[in-house]
Amino acid sequence: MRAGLAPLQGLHDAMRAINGAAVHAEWRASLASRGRPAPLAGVGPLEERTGRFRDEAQGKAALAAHGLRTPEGRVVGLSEVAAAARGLGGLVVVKGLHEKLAHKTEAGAMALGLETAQAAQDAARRMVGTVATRDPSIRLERFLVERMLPHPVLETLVGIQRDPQFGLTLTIGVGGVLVELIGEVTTLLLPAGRDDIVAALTRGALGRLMQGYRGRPAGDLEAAASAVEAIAGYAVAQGD
Amino acid sequence: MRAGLAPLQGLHDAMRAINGAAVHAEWRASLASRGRPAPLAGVGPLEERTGRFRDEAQGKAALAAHGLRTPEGRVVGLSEVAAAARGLGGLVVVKGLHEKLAHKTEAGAMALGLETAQAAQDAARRMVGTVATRDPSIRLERFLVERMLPHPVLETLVGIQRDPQFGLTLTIGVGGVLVELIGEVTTLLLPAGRDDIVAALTRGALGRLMQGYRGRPAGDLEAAASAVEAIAGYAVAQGD
Amino acid sequence: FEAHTQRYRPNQDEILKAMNRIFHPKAVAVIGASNETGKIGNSVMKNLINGGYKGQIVPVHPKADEIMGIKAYKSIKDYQGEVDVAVFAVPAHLCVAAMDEVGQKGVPGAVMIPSGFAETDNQPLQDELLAMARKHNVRIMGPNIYGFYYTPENLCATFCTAFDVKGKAALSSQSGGVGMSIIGFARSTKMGVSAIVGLGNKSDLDEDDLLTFFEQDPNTQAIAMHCEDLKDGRSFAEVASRVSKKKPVIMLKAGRTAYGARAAASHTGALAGNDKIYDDVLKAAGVIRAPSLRSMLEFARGLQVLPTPKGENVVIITGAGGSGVLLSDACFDNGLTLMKMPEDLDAAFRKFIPPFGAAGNPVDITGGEPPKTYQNTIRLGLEDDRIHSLILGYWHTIVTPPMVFAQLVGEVVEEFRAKGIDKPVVASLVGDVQVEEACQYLYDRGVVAYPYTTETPVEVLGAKYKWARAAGLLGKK
Amino acid sequence: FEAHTQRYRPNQDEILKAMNRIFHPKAVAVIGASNETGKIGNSVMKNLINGGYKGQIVPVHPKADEIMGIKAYKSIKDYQGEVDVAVFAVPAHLCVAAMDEVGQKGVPGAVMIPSGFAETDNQPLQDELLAMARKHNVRIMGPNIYGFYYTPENLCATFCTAFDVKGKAALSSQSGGVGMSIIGFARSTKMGVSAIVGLGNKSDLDEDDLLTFFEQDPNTQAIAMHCEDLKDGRSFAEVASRVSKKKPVIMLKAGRTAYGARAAASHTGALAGNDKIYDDVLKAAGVIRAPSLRSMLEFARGLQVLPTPKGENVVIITGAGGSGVLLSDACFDNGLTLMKMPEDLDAAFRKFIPPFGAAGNPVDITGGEPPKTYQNTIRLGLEDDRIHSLILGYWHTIVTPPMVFAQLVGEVVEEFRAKGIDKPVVASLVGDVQVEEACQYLYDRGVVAYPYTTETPVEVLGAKYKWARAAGLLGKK
Ligand SMILES: CC(C)(COP(=O)(O)OP(=O)(O)OC[C@H]1O[C@@H](n2cnc3c(N)ncnc32)[C@H](O)[C@@H]1OP(=O)(O)O)[C@@H](O)C(=O)NCCC(=O)NCCS
Ligand SMILES: CC(C)(COP(=O)(O)OP(=O)(O)OC[C@H]1O[C@@H](n2cnc3c(N)ncnc32)[C@H](O)[C@@H]1OP(=O)(O)O)[C@@H](O)C(=O)NCCC(=O)NCCS
Ligand SMILES: Nc1ncnc2c1ncn2[C@@H]1O[C@H](COP(=O)(O)OP(=O)(O)O)[C@@H](O)[C@H]1O
Ligand SMILES: Nc1ncnc2c1ncn2[C@@H]1O[C@H](COP(=O)(O)OP(=O)(O)O)[C@@H](O)[C@H]1O
Ligand SMILES: [Ca+2]
Ligand SMILES: [Ca+2]
Ligand code: NA
Repeated sequence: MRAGLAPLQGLHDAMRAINGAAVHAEWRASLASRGRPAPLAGVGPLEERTGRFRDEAQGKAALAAHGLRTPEGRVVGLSEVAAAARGLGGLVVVKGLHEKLAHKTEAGAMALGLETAQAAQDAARRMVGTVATRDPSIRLERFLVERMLPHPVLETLVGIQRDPQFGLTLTIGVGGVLVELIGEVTTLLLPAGRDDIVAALTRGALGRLMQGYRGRPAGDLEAAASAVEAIAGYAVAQGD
Repeated sequence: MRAGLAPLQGLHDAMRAINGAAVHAEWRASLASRGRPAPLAGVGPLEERTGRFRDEAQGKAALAAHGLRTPEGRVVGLSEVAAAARGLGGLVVVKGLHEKLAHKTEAGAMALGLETAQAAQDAARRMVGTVATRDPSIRLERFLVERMLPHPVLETLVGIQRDPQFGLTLTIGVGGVLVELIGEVTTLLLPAGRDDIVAALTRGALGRLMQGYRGRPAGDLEAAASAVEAIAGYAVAQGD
Repeated sequence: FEAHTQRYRPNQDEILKAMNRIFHPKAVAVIGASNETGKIGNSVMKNLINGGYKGQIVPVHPKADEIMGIKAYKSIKDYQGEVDVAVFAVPAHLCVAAMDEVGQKGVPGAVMIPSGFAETDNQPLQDELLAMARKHNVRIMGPNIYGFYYTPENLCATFCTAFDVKGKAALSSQSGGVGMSIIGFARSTKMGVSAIVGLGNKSDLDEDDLLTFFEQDPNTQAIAMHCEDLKDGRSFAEVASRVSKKKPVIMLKAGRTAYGARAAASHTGALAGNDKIYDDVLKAAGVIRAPSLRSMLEFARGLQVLPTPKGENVVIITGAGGSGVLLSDACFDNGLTLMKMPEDLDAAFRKFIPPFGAAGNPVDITGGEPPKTYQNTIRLGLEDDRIHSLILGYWHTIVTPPMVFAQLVGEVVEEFRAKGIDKPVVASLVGDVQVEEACQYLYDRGVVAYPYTTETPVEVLGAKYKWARAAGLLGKK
Repeated sequence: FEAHTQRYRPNQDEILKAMNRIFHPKAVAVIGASNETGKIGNSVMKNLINGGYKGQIVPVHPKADEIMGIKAYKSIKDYQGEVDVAVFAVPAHLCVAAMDEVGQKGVPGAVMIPSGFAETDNQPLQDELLAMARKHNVRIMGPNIYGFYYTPENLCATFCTAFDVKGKAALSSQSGGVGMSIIGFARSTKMGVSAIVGLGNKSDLDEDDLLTFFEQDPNTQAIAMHCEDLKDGRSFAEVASRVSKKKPVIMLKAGRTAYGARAAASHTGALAGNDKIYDDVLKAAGVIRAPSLRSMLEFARGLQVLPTPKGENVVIITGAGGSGVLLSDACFDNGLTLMKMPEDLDAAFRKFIPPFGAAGNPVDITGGEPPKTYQNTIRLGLEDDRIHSLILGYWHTIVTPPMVFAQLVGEVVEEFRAKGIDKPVVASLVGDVQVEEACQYLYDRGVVAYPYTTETPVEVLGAKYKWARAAGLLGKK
């Protein structure tokens, strides 16, 4: 039984969960290969218990204070997407942000590998249409423009949940689109020690992937553990 | 327990199994998305029980007679790789073929998405070195140059095994690098009816992927079933 | 597409002809019958006689004129009438010569109790024995077996103790130890048995031959088999696919795991094989796998008494709310569907239970209720034809003691059976030791009931459903 | 990081102080003691008296001067001495007022048998009761429970029958039905019990409080708990992590599945919760999950008699090769390591068994062997310190009958215990009904033995290993 594990959501949604507005939330952390820093895929605006939005800079600062590395990026309106892309330089990613969008990829609110400012701007514009076609109640107004990260060695699911019996918990497992099919996660009570986090990262399917499964490069376990610790630390700091 | 399921091998090896030289063999069939034909990733030279090699054209003809579609390609010596690539035109794939190479990808004997004849030739040359560095007893002399197929919707494991208790069997499951992690396969006795093949393709994780899992395009079930039937038919025809 | 080993495989008619003579013999010879207590040839004679076998017993002995008061023969060939089965109780080295005589006599079946063949690494002797049997067209059970029982003929062709609890389950085992558990368990629980058969080294007769016989045996309604390997998986799959459409076929496959497979190889040389393939093939053939020895026994005991359900809707009626939760977990684990209670039915149940009792499914009648509440709700469960099976959770109280519960359930079930309504009813009884007697009482009346467990009754019901589904009796789930 | 519901949670010392008075009371009051047979207040009195409780019994009744020959009081406050626990047997609506008096008297614990609170949707009355208890610092067991047993004090503070099989397992249940199974099973199997506790609605005292008491209770060596929800998962995890280092903690978590969770919600309003989280948290806390009611009972019965293994090396010694295969499968299923037999040890075993008996592991001594062979091989298994646990597979024969086997095993195990060598020994006995008596004989002597099953003894051993590993007693596996 994998009851209660909601489908993947962006960091955007995860932040809301940490801040107490939702019970379930998970997000993916893309763990770097050995030796490289641990980048995190996706960071969005943070919402507080009050309902007031934090801006992206604040969100990042909060996570950075807990040691988490996130891709550089900015949250902007539709007309500012090109400028934001130009500011970042190189390949970028554009994500449409909206309350109702739990799954950006599925909703068509995700564009990866955009080479020029113009391409970013076009993608954002198209996104407004695509998303609206599927759900006319959604009108995209905010976009996260982010530096495109190299393809991750290994996507890891890192989830924070507030359980009625156990309080704040941390869930770790294989991430990516196949997560539900592999369906192997470990839940720890927060706060959790680094040992327990490392144990969860090296167990079962995730552990085999982390070691470098079938000739793939190995994951950087220490970097991964630090990223998870940072997220957990942030959650604990925000939690009651 | 997933005992006895050997790691993925190319069609090359599968043919040897069908021909009786090996007990275990599996290969991957990449199933097309709805409406497109069902291409098969990888086809190599076929070896008969006698140890005599069939050439690739013969192998393909045999499979084609059972209705299987395979990517166009040729088996050539090192000096002929560029010419073969030029002959096919467009993007090509180069695979190093050798008795001892069960896992070409892991061995460095696989180069995908080569744009020019020169790139194909260079890849083949580099491959000889890479493979030899890892195992000095292997000297690559034959190369399969194939048309590069679009990324498949869904890789499916299709295996033929000769079981001491049950004779010739057909195994169907999720393919691709995560196959062992998902680890869900169905075994049928051969000959098997199309109904049973369809049931195996629509069961569990594979079935969910086939339906179009998490917003991915759906697989073409009928094309997939036909491809599997073709392989099974070939195996039955070859089997005792 | 033959499997590795080429085995002797006559057509189904020939198998049946031989099997019918072996299981319904007019005369049974005992090769090595003995007057000496403690000897196996003596135990076989005693069991044939004391078991109440009505046919002719033909003791064969080199010297004796009489064994246990029955005329003995120097050679089986000296006996004038036809012999249908010969039970061997002479040492291995004498078996080939004796088989020659048995064959010449035209006996269609030999029950080979002796050990000293393949299991003691003497494969050549077993090959020789088989060759001799094939020469005369004798089918061999064993060697290295305890023999077999067939209760409809009061036939105890074994050296174990006589056994007489008649019923509808036929069981077989590859190993003698498992056979002994079947006998002990059957006696202890009063499980009804039609046959218990030892297959041992399976030099010839094996599971598929037994299936061919039990398929058409009116005395057998459920078949349970313990095996370490299938000598010919393909024949088995073929026959089992056919038979399982008519009667539940249960298999305990030993050597499922890496450890077990290794032990099987060193024990009988069995090639336990790839369990994943066994699993898929057995499933495709409609065979129910028993996860353990105990569950094989419980399935054999329970499936023969339960009627076939007419649909997927299962309802739990429980006096103990806690049992209701555990029974619900067990339903989930065993792939059973807890019926979504229609509103009118919910209201109908609620009329019988205290206001704080939980309706829905489980129907929680609460702990302190009198017999009437059990009676009313169970009656409703049997009456309403949207409900296909009942699971009862009884809780021992002074108000409704165990035997009172058992009697009322027995009565209600009987009453509906008389009206032609026969649904599977299983029960979990929690309480003090008196619940044990109540369970036996219920089992004797076709209600599968267990004390101190919520899992087992549901597991048995789950097995019945698995079979019914695979046999196509329930439509698609 | 607190869980949702804020529960009363004194510190461990305070918990212990109250619990020690409740479980070792110098005086027990019965609120609603009655002379009328059949009434719960009468049953409680009988059980206290007949159970052999040596302390003071204080019946409280509005009118009677004496109940069952013991001086009764109009109010608990009229009794002069200190009272340690008050058992309530008055209807729910009288409980709050009675609790006020009990509180004023300074009684630290109340056993609330009455139902009519949260489980009948009367949460407000339960809240009132709890508030009154908190006001006077009374800890509440229940309400809606059968009471509790604590055998070291001969204390049967329950309306069920008196119970006296002393032993080392403490069990608790959230539901009365499960409690009744514990009592019936314990009596039927002679399972040794230190305590059986009903937790019911768990308005106050719950699993973590019990753990805090049993942790330091010298009479308890294994703890088994049935629960539908943990009211405070975090406290439980914290206490269980500590206690499980010292004593096995077993949990049957009901409401594991979607069906079960729904039933739990409608039964007690229990929020059964996300089972995956329970699973991970319990594992991390070193708690052994029992997959079924029966296995919870068997683990409680078995774990208390088995010594702690000193390492992972398990050896199977079997008379039945077929049992050896099934026992091997069971080892695999239960995460046990079949020792790779060192050559010298293999040779040593081979000396005792027939040439065709399979050495290696299982050691297959073959079926027809005399007691001496069992004796020699078991002795070797206990002697060699590379072997840490033994699994025996007995096969019923005339040569070595069940009780002969049981006695020889009992003797050998005793002999080694006297020498300070105490390894876990479990046994599967297959054979005719006499094996049942042999199993009881063995169990009484610390050998975990079962008839007609190869799985259960190995499951129990597996549970012991799971505990020992989690408690860090075996090093890394
Ligand atoms: C079959 C077995 C029991 C015979 O052992 P035994 O009884 O000691 O053998 P004996 O040599 O005494 O022969 C048995 C009887 O047959 C008689 N006999 C000898 N040759 C004979 C022949 N050709 N025809 C008929 N009877 C013959 C013997 O005289 C003897 O009778 P007696 O007691 O009156 O002298 C023994 O060899 C064996 O295999 N035991 C293991 C059985 C087992 O465990 N099977 C698997 C169970 S799951
Ligand atoms: C607790 C319960 C058994 C009481 O029912 P009851 O015995 O019918 O109650 P009564 O009203 O007769 O009261 C019991 C006795 O207490 C006496 N009593 C009444 N008020 C009293 C008080 N304030 N103090 C002490 N005794 C009092 C009564 O006079 C009676 O004694 P009597 O038999 O001599 O007249 C019942 O309310 C109940 O809850 N039953 C279900 C219990 C259950 O199933 N629990 C869960 C099990 S898992
Ligand atoms: N900055 C980035 N660089 C590279 N890949 C990214 C980036 N952001 C997202 N992705 C890819 O897109 C996937 C989905 O991103 P996410 O923010 O979780 O959106 P969704 O709402 O669709 O789950 C990530 O798992 C990652 O594979
Ligand atoms: N012609 C092709 N076009 C596109 N992708 C291919 C082609 N051939 C192989 N691949 C990719 O490479 C993978 C491995 O191919 P395969 O021949 O099975 O080699 P290996 O020996 O490494 O298993 C395939 O599953 C597929 O994803
Ligand atoms: Ca056969
Ligand atoms: Ca508590
Ligand atoms: Na062995």
